[in-house]
Amino acid sequence: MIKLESVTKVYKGEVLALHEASCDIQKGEFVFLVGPSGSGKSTFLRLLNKEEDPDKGQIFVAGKDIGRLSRWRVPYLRRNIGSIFQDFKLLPNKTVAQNVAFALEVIGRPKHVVKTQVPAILELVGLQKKMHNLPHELSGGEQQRVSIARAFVNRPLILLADEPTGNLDPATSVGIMRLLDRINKTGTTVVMATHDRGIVDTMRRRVIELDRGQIVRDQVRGVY
Amino acid sequence: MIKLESVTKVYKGEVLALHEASCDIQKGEFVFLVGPSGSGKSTFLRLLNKEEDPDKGQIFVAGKDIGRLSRWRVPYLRRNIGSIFQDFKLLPNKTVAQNVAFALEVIGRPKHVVKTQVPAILELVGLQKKMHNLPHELSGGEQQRVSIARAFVNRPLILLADEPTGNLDPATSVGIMRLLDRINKTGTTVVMATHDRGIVDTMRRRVIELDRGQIVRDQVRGVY
Amino acid sequence: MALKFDYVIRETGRNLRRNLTLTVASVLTVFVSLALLGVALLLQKGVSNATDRWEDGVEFIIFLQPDRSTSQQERIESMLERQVPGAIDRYRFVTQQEAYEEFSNDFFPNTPEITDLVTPEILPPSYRVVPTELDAEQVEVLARSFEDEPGVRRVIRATEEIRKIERATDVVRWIVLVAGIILLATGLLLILNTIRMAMFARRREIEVMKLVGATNWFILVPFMLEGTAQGIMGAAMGSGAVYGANRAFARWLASDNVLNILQSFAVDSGEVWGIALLLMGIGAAVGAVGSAIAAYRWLDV
Amino acid sequence: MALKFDYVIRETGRNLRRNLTLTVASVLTVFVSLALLGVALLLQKGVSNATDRWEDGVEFIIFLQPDRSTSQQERIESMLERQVPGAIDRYRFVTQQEAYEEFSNDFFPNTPEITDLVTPEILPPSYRVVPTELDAEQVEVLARSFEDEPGVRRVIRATEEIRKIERATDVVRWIVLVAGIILLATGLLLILNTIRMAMFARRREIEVMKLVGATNWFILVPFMLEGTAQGIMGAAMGSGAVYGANRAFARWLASDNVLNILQSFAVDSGEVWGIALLLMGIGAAVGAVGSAIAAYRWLDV
Ligand SMILES: Nc1ncnc2c1ncn2[C@@H]1O[C@H](COP(=O)(O)OP(=O)(O)OP(=O)(O)O)[C@@H](O)[C@H]1O
Ligand SMILES: Nc1ncnc2c1ncn2[C@@H]1O[C@H](COP(=O)(O)OP(=O)(O)OP(=O)(O)O)[C@@H](O)[C@H]1O
Ligand SMILES: [Mg+2]
Ligand SMILES: [Mg+2]
Repeated sequence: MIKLESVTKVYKGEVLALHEASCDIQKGEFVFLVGPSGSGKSTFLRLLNKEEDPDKGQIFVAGKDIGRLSRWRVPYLRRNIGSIFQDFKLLPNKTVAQNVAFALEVIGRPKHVVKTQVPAILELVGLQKKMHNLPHELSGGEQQRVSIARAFVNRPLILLADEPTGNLDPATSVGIMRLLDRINKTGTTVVMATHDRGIVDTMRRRVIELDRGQIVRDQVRGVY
Repeated sequence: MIKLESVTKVYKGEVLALHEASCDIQKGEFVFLVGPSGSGKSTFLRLLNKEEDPDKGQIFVAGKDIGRLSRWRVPYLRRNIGSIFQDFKLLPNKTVAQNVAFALEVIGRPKHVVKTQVPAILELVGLQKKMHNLPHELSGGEQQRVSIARAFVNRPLILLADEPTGNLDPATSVGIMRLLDRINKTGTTVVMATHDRGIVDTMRRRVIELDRGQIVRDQVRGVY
Repeated sequence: MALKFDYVIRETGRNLRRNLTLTVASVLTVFVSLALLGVALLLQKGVSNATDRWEDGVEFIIFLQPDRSTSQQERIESMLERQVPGAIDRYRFVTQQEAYEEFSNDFFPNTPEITDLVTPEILPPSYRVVPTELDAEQVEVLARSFEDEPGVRRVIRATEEIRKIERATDVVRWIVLVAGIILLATGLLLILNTIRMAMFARRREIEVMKLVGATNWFILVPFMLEGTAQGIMGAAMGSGAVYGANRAFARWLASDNVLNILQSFAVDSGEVWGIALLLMGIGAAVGAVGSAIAAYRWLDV
Repeated sequence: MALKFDYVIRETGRNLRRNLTLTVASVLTVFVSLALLGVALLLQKGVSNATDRWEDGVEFIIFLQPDRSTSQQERIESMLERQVPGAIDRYRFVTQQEAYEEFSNDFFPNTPEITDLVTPEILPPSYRVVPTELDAEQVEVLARSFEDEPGVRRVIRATEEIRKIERATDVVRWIVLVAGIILLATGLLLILNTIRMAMFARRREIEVMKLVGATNWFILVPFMLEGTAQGIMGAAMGSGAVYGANRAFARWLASDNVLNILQSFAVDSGEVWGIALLLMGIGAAVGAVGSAIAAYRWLDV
């Protein structure tokens, strides 16, 4: 499903964010991306989304070399990928429901689908009461859950999650991890960057560890 | 140093973010604020900063009733309080060094002080190499450390920290907690909202637990 | 597709309302600039109408001696006749009586103490000649050929006077036109900036749209419609102003006999409609192009 | 304090540069609007200069009979004398020779075939009378009192003609003035919007400034300076344009004898400097006030 072949990413010609990284993630896998702050986890995820382009190496997503993708095909790539961003990236002028609905409108889903899907997913993340609030009226953890709902809502093939529990208390985190697990069980490939030792150690899934841009560990049932 | 007397905060007339909260924090104390997502931790901190005003009750900071503070005195209150925000609140057009320097310029510190203090504090949080980068060129954890440096730099009486380790890996978190501890030992009162069970359990300091806006626990040497 | 249409209209309306002050500012600027441009065009039309009339009028006058002989006059007339339709378009003989009427009615309608002094007998009869070519030099050559004819008292050329008036109106027209164009450029710049600022303020929104898989057109169309709507609103107001100005001007000219030489400046309403349509087109184009340029910056995937 | 000054200058400069297109748009708009306002003021000055001259001139003329007796003329003169300095400001006797010169030089400089017909003898002598009051009705009463005097041929009033010309220029002046004011309002709105958008784009920055303890003035001053600088730049360009326009106009009038009646419209450079200063003041005020209003929104602590 996802394949990196000696991918290197250098910012501004000096910051080596990713160095000769290679790995192969199968359809339906659940992968934790761990490593210290600044080790390149977010960069790894941004490359899969074509938010950034690698300086060297090739990246395949769903069998396609995304380096060769023409500009106008990029939106269609992204429709297959749900992203939970480290800084949420919610639209500040839209309510919680509108934010989630937007991800469906963009890909042209009919109105009745939007009307039923959105409340359902918001209930799943426990935000049915905050549906008509604006993002700035939410607590940090609530915003994070909106961004999770938005990434889920159109049932993507791949889910990229950048510290989805960074702002959540342990109890809510467990709930979110259960949800991710369930999504994963329906066949969605999940790649999740995290600092949460507890979660990684409990789930015992594949762990890829980064250190200063290099993959230093790739363990099938790993711990933090 | 900080005293709340049955403080209530209601958002939009319906969301009870804080309910009849009372507590008394002495000079030099180190207090953890814990509780599930949406329980009112950030609201608690925002009230101390006069970012929000309570709907009921009184708040004293450094012996003064801040509800009675005239508008133009508010900046001077804030100069005694360093804040680490959950969403960092860095200035996007200023470099790391400028962001930190700004907190000193605002309060009229002379140039030579700025010139020596800024690199010193950046070294303390391990960002001397990123001094001339803009915030969007930093990883999540690096941005968090910039916001910590900015809150420290003018040696405030009180330090309010809203999940300062939310985006940090365990190793860096420990470093930051050591730093906060050192700051606290110089006499600065520290109030820190956190979800990190490990940190709370290791440090064994005073813990105030919030649940749906109410203080449900106030323990002198508590755990999460 | 139905949904998409919905979405586009909803977004455009929302954006226009959200940036109300900014929308008002853009619309007003387009309004003012297009109104000025319209006035410039109107003036140009007016001047060309007016000069058309003058060009139809007398280009030079051959005054005859009161004591000319009939044969002298016939000779002059045959000289004129020979050049029709060559150098001369047409000519007309003005008798002493006609000259007197013109003198007292057209030149000094309110000052009988001057006209009283003049009798038909002392005013010379004349030929009013309209040359085919309006080129000053050719008219000069033609006029001079009559100068030394016996029986001719004097030949005067209106050419120079007309050229001067034309030059004067030319200058005014240019001033208004240049002001209109500067303002239009300002208007374009402003629409462009309004849209750019709107997009800048919403750059995170656009970024997010791109990240959740929106195509460029999906993002762009509401912004372009917004710009076009602003342009059209401004242009409509501008056209209205131009129409109103022309009406008011025409009525004022009609009610006042001071400046009746300007009567011919009034432009008929068909021409005004043409100008209005042109303005609407320019407004819409300026709006759409401005927003497209502004949007382009934020859209390299 | 030294540091603060540093800071303010640095921030202002940075902001102006960062929003270059926006700055250019604002400056251009202020420029155009103030240039128009300047032209309006210039025109007003010009018209008042010109009417001053006319008002100094002849207000009514008493033409005498060529065959009047000396006693009749003396009676008329004593009637005039009696009313100085009451209803009449001053008066002047124009002899037949003077009248002839005026006729041939001022009225028909290029058409000798008309002036040739007139000799000093047939032109009547006259009194040119300047009344103290310019009110049309009072002048009318005064003029009529001479009408039936023996020896008076006719009294003509220039009043009505002057009033008409005044009205015509009034209309033009009003049009330009209104256009200038509309544009100025647009300019104000635009500066206000530029600053507001600038602050909107930087609202997080302002929020952060407030949260780290910056006082309102510390935040506000750079924005206000930015607005003022834009206003002044625009005004300087506008003043330059007005000055240039006046120079060009004056030179053009001097070089051309078609519209020499407009000669008196030229405004001397002292007055132009006054207008330029006024424009600079307006520009600065508009900039400062606009930015203050815009900034106010973001500053309730
Ligand atoms: N746009 C950019 N320009 C320059 N350097 C960048 C940019 N984005 C990231 N970097 C640098 O690249 C390195 C890797 O960043 P990345 O965001 O991938 O780290 P991370 O593993 O996600 O860290 P964290 O856990 O703190 O979020 C960091 O040193 C960061 O400063
Ligand atoms: N401006 C606002 N308008 C309306 N409701 C708000 C606003 N700010 C916060 N709330 C609500 O108040 C409650 C408490 O929010 P607060 O941010 O204090 O929670 P928190 O304890 O910091 O949570 P987290 O751990 O997720 O950051 C939440 O339910 C939130 O939705
Ligand atoms: Mg990251
Ligand atoms: Mg919070």
